[in-house]
Amino acid sequence: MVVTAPVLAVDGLSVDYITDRGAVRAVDGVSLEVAKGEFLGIVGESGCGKSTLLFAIARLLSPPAEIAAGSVRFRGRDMVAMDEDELRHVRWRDYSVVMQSAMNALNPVMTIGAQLKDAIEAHEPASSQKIRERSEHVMRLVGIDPIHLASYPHQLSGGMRQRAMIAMALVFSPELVIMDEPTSALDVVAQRSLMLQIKELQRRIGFAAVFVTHDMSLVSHFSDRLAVMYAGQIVEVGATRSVFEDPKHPYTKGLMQSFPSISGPKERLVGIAGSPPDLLQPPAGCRFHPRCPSVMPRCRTEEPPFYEEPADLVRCHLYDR
Amino acid sequence: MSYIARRLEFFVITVWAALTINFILPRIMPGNPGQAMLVRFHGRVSPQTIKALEVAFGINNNESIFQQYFEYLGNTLRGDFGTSLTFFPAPVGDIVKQGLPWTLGLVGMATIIAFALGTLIGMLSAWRRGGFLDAILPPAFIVISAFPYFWLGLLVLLVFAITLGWFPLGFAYDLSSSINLSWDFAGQVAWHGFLPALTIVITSIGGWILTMRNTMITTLAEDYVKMARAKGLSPVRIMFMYAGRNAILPNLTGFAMSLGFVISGAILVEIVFNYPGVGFTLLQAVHSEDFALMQTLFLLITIAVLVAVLAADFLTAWLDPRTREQA
Amino acid sequence: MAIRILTDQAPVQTPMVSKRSGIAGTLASALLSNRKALAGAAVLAAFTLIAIFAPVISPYDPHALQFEPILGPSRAHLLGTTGNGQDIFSQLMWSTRESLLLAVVAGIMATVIAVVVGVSAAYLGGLWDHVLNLVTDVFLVIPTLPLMIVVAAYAASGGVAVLIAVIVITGWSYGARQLRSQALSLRNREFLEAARVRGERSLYIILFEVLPNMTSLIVAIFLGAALYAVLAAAGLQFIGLGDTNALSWGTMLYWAQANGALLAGSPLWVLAPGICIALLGAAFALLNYAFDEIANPALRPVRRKRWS
Amino acid sequence: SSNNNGNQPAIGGTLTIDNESGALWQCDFNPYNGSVNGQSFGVLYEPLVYDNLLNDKKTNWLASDYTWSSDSKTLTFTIRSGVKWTDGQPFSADDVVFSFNLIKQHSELDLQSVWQVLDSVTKDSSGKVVMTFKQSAVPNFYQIAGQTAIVPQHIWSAFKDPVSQVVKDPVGTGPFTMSQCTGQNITFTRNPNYWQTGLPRLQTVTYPAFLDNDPANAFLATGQAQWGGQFIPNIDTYYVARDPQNNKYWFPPINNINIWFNTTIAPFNNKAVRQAIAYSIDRDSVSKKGEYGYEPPGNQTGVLSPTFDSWIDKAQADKYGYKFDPTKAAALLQQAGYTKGSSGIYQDASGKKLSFTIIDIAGYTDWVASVQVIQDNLKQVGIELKAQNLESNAYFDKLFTGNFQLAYGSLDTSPGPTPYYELRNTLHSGTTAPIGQTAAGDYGRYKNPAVDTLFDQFGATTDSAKQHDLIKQVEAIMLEDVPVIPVTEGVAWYQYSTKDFAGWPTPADPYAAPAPWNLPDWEVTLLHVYKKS
Amino acid sequence: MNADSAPLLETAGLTKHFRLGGYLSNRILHAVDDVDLAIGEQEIVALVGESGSGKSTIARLIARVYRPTGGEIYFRGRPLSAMRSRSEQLAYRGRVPMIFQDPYGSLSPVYRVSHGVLRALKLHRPALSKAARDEVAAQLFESVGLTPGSDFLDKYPYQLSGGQRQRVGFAQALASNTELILADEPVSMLDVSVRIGLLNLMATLRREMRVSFLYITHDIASARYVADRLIVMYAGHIAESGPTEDVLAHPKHPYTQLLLSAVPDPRAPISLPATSSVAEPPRVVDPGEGCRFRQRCPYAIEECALVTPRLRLLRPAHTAACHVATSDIGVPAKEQAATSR
Ligand SMILES: Nc1ncnc2c1ncn2[C@@H]1O[C@H](COP(=O)(O)OP(=O)(O)OP(=O)(O)O)[C@@H](O)[C@H]1O
Ligand SMILES: Nc1ncnc2c1ncn2[C@@H]1O[C@H](COP(=O)(O)OP(=O)(O)OP(=O)(O)O)[C@@H](O)[C@H]1O
Ligand SMILES: [Mg+2]
Ligand SMILES: [Mg+2]
Repeated sequence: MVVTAPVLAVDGLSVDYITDRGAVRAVDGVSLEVAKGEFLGIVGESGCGKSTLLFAIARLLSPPAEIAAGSVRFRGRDMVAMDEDELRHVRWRDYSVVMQSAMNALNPVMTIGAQLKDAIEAHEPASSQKIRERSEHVMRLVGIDPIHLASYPHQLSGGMRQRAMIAMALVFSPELVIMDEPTSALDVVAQRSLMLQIKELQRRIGFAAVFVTHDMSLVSHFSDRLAVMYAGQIVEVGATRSVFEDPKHPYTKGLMQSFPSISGPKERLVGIAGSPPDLLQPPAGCRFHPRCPSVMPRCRTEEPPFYEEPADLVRCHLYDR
Repeated sequence: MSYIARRLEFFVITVWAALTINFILPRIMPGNPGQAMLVRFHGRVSPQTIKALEVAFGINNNESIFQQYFEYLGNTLRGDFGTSLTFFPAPVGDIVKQGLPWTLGLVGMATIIAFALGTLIGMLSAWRRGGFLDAILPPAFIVISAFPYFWLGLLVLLVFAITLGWFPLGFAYDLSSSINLSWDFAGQVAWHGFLPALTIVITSIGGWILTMRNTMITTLAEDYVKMARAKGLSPVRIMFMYAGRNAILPNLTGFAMSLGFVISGAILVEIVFNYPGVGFTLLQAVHSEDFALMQTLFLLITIAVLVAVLAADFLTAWLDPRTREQA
Repeated sequence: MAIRILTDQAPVQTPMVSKRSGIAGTLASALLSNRKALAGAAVLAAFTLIAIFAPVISPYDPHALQFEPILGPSRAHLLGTTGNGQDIFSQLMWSTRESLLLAVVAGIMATVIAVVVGVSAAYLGGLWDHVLNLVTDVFLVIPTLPLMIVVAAYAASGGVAVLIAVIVITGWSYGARQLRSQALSLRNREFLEAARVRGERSLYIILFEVLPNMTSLIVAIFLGAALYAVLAAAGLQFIGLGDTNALSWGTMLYWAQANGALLAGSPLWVLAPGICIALLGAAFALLNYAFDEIANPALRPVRRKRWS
Repeated sequence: SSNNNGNQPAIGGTLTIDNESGALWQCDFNPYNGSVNGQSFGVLYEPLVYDNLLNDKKTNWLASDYTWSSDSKTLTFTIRSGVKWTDGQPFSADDVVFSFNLIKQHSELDLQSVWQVLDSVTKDSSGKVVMTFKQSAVPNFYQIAGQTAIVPQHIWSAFKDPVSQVVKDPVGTGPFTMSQCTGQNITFTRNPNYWQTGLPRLQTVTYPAFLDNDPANAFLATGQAQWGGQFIPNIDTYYVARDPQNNKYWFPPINNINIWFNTTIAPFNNKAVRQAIAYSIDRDSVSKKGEYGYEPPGNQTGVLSPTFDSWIDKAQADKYGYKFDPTKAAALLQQAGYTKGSSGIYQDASGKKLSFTIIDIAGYTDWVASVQVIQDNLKQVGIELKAQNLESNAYFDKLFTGNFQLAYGSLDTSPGPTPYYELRNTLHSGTTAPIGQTAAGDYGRYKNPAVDTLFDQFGATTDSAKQHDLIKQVEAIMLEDVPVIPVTEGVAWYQYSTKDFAGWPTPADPYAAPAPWNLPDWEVTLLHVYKKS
Repeated sequence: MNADSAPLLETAGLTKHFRLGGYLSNRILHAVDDVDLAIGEQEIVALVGESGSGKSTIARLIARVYRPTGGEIYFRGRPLSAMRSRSEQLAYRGRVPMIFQDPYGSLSPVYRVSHGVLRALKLHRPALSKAARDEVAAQLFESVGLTPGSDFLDKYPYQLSGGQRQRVGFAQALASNTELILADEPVSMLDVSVRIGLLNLMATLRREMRVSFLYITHDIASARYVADRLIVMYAGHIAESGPTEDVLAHPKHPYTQLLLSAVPDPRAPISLPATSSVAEPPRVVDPGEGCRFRQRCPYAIEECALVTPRLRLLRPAHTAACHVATSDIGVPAKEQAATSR
């Protein structure tokens, strides 16, 4: 499916949280590939490990989380094997991160400009003139008056803060931008407008994006490919349209049955019975089996591999043909 | 700027409260300064003389309590602190001028050292969470912080001054010197101040360490620290500029407020080390019911702490744009 | 004097409540699983036992001037005798009573005032909050020892009660401030609003909804106040403000110091009560430290470290 | 005795005085200010006559001679010539007249209340200073000639308000000048033009301010100071043992520490009870256990021994034989109608127990311990005593106003060079005041016209034999009436090191009261002490 | 709304202002201004609008957590301000309980989950014995889908999942003599898969327990899913109000239109319009006269800055507060705009 060499190749990545009661495997054997310029959406419910996966890819986990297995190859180099010092040079210049809430992710006591400057200076010595120009450029790129380089985060509105974060992420034209629910702190109108802008910048600049959200409908219009996560695992990956139009995995199907729409016929939705599993003691076999409407005996014992379907990959024994 | 206005209000009210406590306390307590004087002079003065002095001091005059209060407020605001009974006729101001700088100097130096060191240790142990430093220093200093100041002072004095003779037994500088601005004199002051300061530092540092460590841990979990790592900043820069600086901010005012506690401890330390600060003078004033002296010392110590608090507030406001604009 | 630093960051803790044992059980089990807390609790328990059984286990009448003065340590007098010929070891055991009592009573009283002021400030809000908060800050900033000296000196004949009063007056504000900021962050928690909407009276809400959620902070404040009381009382007694005839470690130090014990050949007379004060103080400090960790899970020790 | 040996030691040396002052120095050298005169009276300003506190030996000082008129109402001083103020101005009779009239005008400065008895001080045509008295007041010679400093008129007349004048740069006639003063130390330097030629032999005297006993004691023990006036607990281990060759002490008694009876209330208005209590106290034990043996046991005559041994009527004292004697005490109590109750405590016919409260000062650790011993003693006899250890202000408040049953403590006025001074203040009804008002002496409100007369007669005579006789009559009253019980004798604390300095006062040569705080005796000591070569 | 039945609850000119910045400041935040709304028996009314538009404030006003600055609330025709005695107030509280947004914050972590239900029973149905209360509580738990109820009574909140906790919230609301439940974003913090279950529960309760809901949300799709009527708020004012389907199909207020266009709908074909207006919600501090949406409104006219628009009936049972919106009944909009000048 992947035509060119992928920018990012995640293989068998597992992450554990070491807790008092044992290790919680929050990400379990995830494999992914992101091609150049591709926009990959990752959706899944709260607590299924999306953020953990992202931070593992960006190598930003801190104790008690640790990468237990697998590799993350970014432009051919294994990031898991790198130490902090090596990582420092790759970071931001080659891939950058946009976090969920800019309110928390921007240092509240430094101006936006100073934080941009910090990022630039960490990677290449530049005159303050150069830095100014670069900063103003990216600010304009995301549609903020460069005057706000002198503003502190709290002086900006929520939407502007998110934009400023995106500006910061684009300061080196990275090949990959990792985004963890960058719009979920905003209300629908602002969310919509920011998404549009991200999409447009992605088209213009051509970076690949990994975009995480729990809002199915949000990614539906923006991502090229979609991965659905459940309990630390990816259960289905495929082209966005095809996942939406023809969900394969029973969980994905359930999700599609869970959100009402503002248009179309009004029908009764059922959602998915039961609640997500405790990752400390995940169910044996397929992790979804306790909630699955089409559960089969083998699901209880045998963990399904990825089965290849025409438009996507799905992790469900139903497709074992 | 309403933040600053609020802090100024606090300053004024605290000063007023200190003034009022000052005024009320001696007055609701039993005893009589004339007798206290008799006691203090221990036979060097005849009762007739005391009577004459009482008149000179204006003790036992017949003004109403409110008159006295407003007169007192007025005098204090004018900088007229009255005359000391114990050290008559020395104006209270002179007596205080003699001791207060030493107390503030000692406490100031010790606090700055303890603060700087404690903050650094707290920062490092949070940064290297679970590491060697983190496992040893915070608990150790917490235990030490439970040692009584004066008791530790006694031991330190016994070991380093009396037994080993490395440090002087007391005083702020060599007996034969007079106060002057020379390196030699500064050296004497440092040498004489070392043990008392050491006592204050090691017993107070635990608090700074713990507080800094705890806020630092909270700060390290903040997204902006993660973000700073993601940006590829150097660890030192992250530790100081992102985590450390932000972690100190909420503590600055608290640090300054704790000065009241430190000064309290320092007073005991002064007594142990025969340090010429205000500690003993205060005790003396209380024993001789020297209202004027007692009130002035108490007031000035309070103001000193308040000024520190205010300075910390301004510093916080300067370093933290959010406080400046808080509604 | 204990140093305490104030921060407004009193995180709203997640009061962990274990299966069926309720708050008390949870606190107990949390304590047992923390090494620092365990050490502190053990010391405290030991002192409590000594205090209770002092009449039984102390070898002599602590007041009686029945021996030769300034005896060195021996089998008969484990720590020697005082300048007036009293048995130091017996005095030490009996002194545990007053020192411990003072710490606990003053600690509890200061905590109660802190709770009342802190919680009312947060709960009443508005002008009340402003005023109470100001009062708290004033009491915080005013240097305590001078105030204590002044009060204690005038009321020295009042004995323990006055000492406790002085310590409580000067010691409540620290906790009040912490409690206020925690109560403030609790104030808008939805379960309180739920109680209000349900029709509960304010008093019920404060007593049964707000306070139980601050248990571990309240315990921590009590421990801090007790530590403060131990040290403050020792300081005051050491400079002779207090009933010098009563038996407590601070008073023992006072007498030892008055007799120049350190230099005059009976250092144990100074060391023993000092160590007891330090131990009791350390017990409270360690428990307090542990409660910080219980109240704020983020502070708990981490098991493994990876990134530097 | 101005010590003019032939082989004079060289001039030099720095002597450090070690005396807890309890406060930092105020650099104020006003000899008329009770709170600071300890740093100036003597070494800077001198009296007319030096009157030794320990033995009443008088040495002419700024006066070269004096005579009493026959009616003891006029005292004439011949002023020494050739004396110079330290600023070079000559000292004269005018300075003396000025000084006395200064403290007359400003009674706040009249620390010894000399103008209570003085009528006038003038210079006569021959240049002598003539003092006339309102009444005959021979004992007041001590205060007038021995305790009043003479200040230079040419400087002091310029002071607008001498009461509140801070004297920063003192000019006196004394053997030293003040060369430097800081809060923590005063340095005195030899006055080369001192009128006693060749004296002093010390070049410098430093006087550090000690806030508390402990640092002061440590200073002394480590040899950093040579002359102490300190209470040092366990002094043999603490001080002497550190240098047994050189570290010495001598504690001459200077006043009595009494049990005061409130004689206005029952049963202390009953002589038998007072006597019984006096027989119930083991003074030796109090001295040993309560006072470390430093303060010798007192005796019921009220005359200090050995200081004033020549005044004691031994025979009379032996007749009473006040010592710990429970049998005698019991007998006295039974005679007075008391019976022993079931609790072992005596009670009167109405069943009221002999159970009293005694007040003392909590801060005086030795007193508290002494009272504990007394409690123990009385309990053996069958009298219950409860101790109330008060903070000093509260204590003195009760003591002065007579608001107590029993009080432990000493007279709070200065002692004098004969037993007269202390006994008069203890017993003379003129010094007391009604209950509730502040008394200057006689805190027990003892009233005995006979004893008052004896003291008044003493004041009118300069005849030593008659004075001795009068005091013996007072002793008889002390022994029979027991108005107070002298339990121990307060001493002048005095430590000295002979390592580098010699010439110290000793029991063998008590040329001056030896503590640095004995004024103006410390001047005399500093004139005798010299640096060993 | 049924014209012939008096509404269950009605507000008239409801206004709530907050003083900002302590007791000395005089800056006033207009959280809710002049709101008229009505909720009928057994009706679900959805209140939508962006963050800070005053939705929760309305709920709190109705729940008597806040006192209104102005206006009145009528419950069954009786003004709330007339209820003075504690028993009367308690009775009202029993009839109009509230459900909160945060399933984590709305249960006290130190009590078992049954605490709130039992307290509510004790307060509002004092006749019940303790055993009876336990029994009723178990029944209530079952009625919201926590089966078996008796098992859940003894659990602590941390032992339940978010959806289960929110069900406990529903059980608490039903414990009294409930007639109207104020549900302030009751599902917004839950996962999609759980959310729909609770929305269904609301519908069931309305049907079976005959209660009404004021359903506050900013998820228009879920409002459409459960609500009969939709009220759109903007900056403290009601912007538009009408039957849900009608409002969605014929949005009259430009804000409603903007809102609808922003809601992503995966089932609709992709249409990416040009970047739309991103201005932030207005600070409603001392707002003054005029339409509060005018700065963001593409159709704003001069009048919008001068006159605060009032709600106008533009379609049957469908009102909007806009000077420019066209009416679909009677007078053509243009004429109406002209006449209103
Ligand atoms: N510090 C931690 N200790 C233990 N477990 C943790 C920790 N942090 C996260 N987890 C667990 O890891 C799992 C994945 O968490 P993660 O934050 O990656 O989820 P998420 O999919 O991003 O959820 P959300 O949509 O709420 O952001 C969760 O089940 C959580 O319970
Ligand atoms: N107690 C209060 N004190 C001061 N201002 C308040 C208070 N409660 C609410 N506000 C302000 O009133 C306005 C309306 O708030 P409200 O909570 O009603 O909005 P909302 O529509 O519920 O928003 P959200 O969707 O974020 O819950 C906001 O600007 C808010 O800041
Ligand atoms: Mg996440
Ligand atoms: Mg809301």
